[in-house]
Amino acid sequence: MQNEWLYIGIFLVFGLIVPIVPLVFSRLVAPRKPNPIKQSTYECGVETVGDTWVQFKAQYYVFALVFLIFDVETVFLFPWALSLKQMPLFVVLEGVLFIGILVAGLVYAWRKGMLEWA
Amino acid sequence: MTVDQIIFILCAALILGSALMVVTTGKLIHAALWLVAALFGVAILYAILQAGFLAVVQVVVYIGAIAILFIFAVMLTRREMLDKGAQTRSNWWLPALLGLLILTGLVFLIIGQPAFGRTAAEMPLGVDTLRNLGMALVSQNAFVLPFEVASILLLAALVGAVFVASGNNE
Amino acid sequence: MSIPLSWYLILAAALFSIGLFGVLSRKNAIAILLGVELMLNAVNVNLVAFWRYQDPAKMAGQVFAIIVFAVAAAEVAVGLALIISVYRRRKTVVADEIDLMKW
Amino acid sequence: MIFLNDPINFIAGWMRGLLTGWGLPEGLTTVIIYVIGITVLIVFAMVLDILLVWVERKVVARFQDRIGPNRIGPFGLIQPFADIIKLIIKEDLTPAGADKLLYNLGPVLAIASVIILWAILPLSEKIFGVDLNVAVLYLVAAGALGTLSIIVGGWASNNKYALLGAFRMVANMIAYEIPMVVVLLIPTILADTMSVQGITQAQSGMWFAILSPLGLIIFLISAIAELGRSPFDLNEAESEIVAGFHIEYSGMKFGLFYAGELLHAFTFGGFMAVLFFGGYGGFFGLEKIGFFSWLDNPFVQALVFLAKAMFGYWVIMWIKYSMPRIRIDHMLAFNWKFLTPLALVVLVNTAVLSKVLAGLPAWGYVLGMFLSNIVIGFITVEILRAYGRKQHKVESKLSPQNTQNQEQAV
Repeated sequence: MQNEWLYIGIFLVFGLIVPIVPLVFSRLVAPRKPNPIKQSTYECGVETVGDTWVQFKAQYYVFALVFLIFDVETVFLFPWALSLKQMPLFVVLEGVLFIGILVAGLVYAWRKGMLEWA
Repeated sequence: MTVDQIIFILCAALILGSALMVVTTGKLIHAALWLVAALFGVAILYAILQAGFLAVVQVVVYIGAIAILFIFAVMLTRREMLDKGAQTRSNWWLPALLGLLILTGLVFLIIGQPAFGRTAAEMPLGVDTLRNLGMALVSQNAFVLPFEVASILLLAALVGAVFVASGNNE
Repeated sequence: MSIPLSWYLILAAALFSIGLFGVLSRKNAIAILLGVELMLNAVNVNLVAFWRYQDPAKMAGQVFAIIVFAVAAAEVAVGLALIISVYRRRKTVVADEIDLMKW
Repeated sequence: MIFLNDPINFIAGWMRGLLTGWGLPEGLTTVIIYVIGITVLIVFAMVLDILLVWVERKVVARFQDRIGPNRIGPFGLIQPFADIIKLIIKEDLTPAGADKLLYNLGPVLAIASVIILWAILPLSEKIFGVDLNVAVLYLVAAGALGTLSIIVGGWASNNKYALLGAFRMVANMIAYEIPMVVVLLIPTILADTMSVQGITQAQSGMWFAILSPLGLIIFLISAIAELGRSPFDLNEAESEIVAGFHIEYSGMKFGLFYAGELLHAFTFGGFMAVLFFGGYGGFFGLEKIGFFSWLDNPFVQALVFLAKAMFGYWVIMWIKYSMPRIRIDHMLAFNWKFLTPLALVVLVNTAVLSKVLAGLPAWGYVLGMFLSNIVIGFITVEILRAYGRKQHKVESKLSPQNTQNQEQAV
């Protein structure tokens, strides 16, 4: 168990090193002649107007919110799924109830029109 | 000093350093990203504690969902506080003092308990933590009630948040 | 596993204190919630550490840690929804300026 | 012969003997062996990645009735290496106002989130990185890092298009993560384990693709969305936001995003093979017959796995080059109003049936699972058809002006 996570840890470190190598190499051999025009923000040749921080639709937030709740729900379902084989049928129904309660939330958001992109 | 302890100290340094950046850094988006680093450190801690499921769940829920939600919220409310001016209150030393006070108190409490100085026993062989967790969550003489109540809590949060966020309820 | 339990507890205490400092010292409401997240994580570290050091066969520690995940998710969802809702009407996320209920 | 039957353990055992012979401590030996194994695995993945560039370009050329790269080397095989040299010696621009550290972190995280998936990919029964008991969730966790890389890259570029592209991409990825995670529960329930080795071995008699065809379809759709490939590539809708979150990236940093996308697609093809097509095995018991016993050889298994993964990758490419881009409101509605409820229904169905049918003989179990999926699929299609008819009526009543207004709400 301990060794598995040690392996994952080393893998993660290497996974971060591998992409850095070509970046460093590129840094060494590639030319670097920056000038203000090259470095200006690319918007199809049109001068940038105002701040990058255009107002975003609040709708993005609502979808992220529904996602968060369902993400946590599925996390609860994984232990449940692993216990199915050993436990009686009743346990399946517990999980179904769990899912059903959350689907009620999805239905509410749907009826409230929060799943529309408008 | 063993390898375990060195890994733990590095991990603790990552967590505490990132946590300090979370509460002091000026740009909110950086604070949110430092929070990701701190939470990742906590995930490593879970892995060291041999709670693999929680380590992965920590990444999935905190980094994959909660941190994203924070970043979205920062971006949605950015206009007003353009990260200019002081981000902390003028009397920030008062909370700092309180935090230090609580920390010293807790550390004294913990060091004073000899029971806390022991190291963990080896993980008993043949114990499938993951399956035990599943069984505990659904068996009736264990935690099935919290399991179902959690779903009701999540439902309430979803309904409440959607209601508040929808904004057309004046 | 040559790490004493107290190391975890001290780490959690430090994380909790830093989170508390963040909650009390920040002006921005979102930053306050970031501090709350740190505090919740400190609690979780304690729960998992006690699970591992007491009896790994009893799952109470892990179960409660998962419940804390659910609570954290609910808190963030509702908290941020409130902040965004207030921001839309009052154009501010500074906690001190959201004072309509004070009077 | 030992090498042919169990190459990794053979080499590891030999090296362990060698290193401890030199007087190194046990723990350090383990770490050194891990490091060497990881290096080999990652180098293999990266070389494969370079070849995928060639495969992708050849296949898209065929779809578009072209020949594709054919100048450098036989069949243009050297082309991707030339591309890499070009990318490396290109000037690497950092836009003014970019957040330098985060700007560089974006592409690194993007490819790291893919590479770490190879730690759990079971190439064969004996050739694999590590057999985690939470492997299925690990797949989701790596996806979380990928989401983060996109939002970091898009934000740090300090560009409106990049930020908009990042927002869209993240909305897309997190939306389709839900059906994906729900569908990942289905192999977990069927195999009664989250480890990929366990899931593969549970399929030695019957693929999960047959037990749960709907699960496979949902997994494929949400995998494509997770990859941000067409038809879900609205993050880089050229006509609106040019290139999306990586618009400002040039040179090798762009190359990393590109390479990450290709490797990601192939890796998901591999996971599709593991979760639904029996991975390196799944010969329906054929390997137990004496004549076919060579199918158990680790190298043969690895070849079978890579072939299945390549098939999955090809299907993803096939869809990419045949489908037009989906609009963001359609994309979100399709996920939340159709795919997520369907995934939950399939999950409940699988959970209940796996319990109810457990007593039946194997053929009854398989038939029951398969038929239930067909019934659910049929009902879904009927509901969709009824909805489509209704929508058709509503839209034919609307004047052309109204339809135009709808078009504008992007």
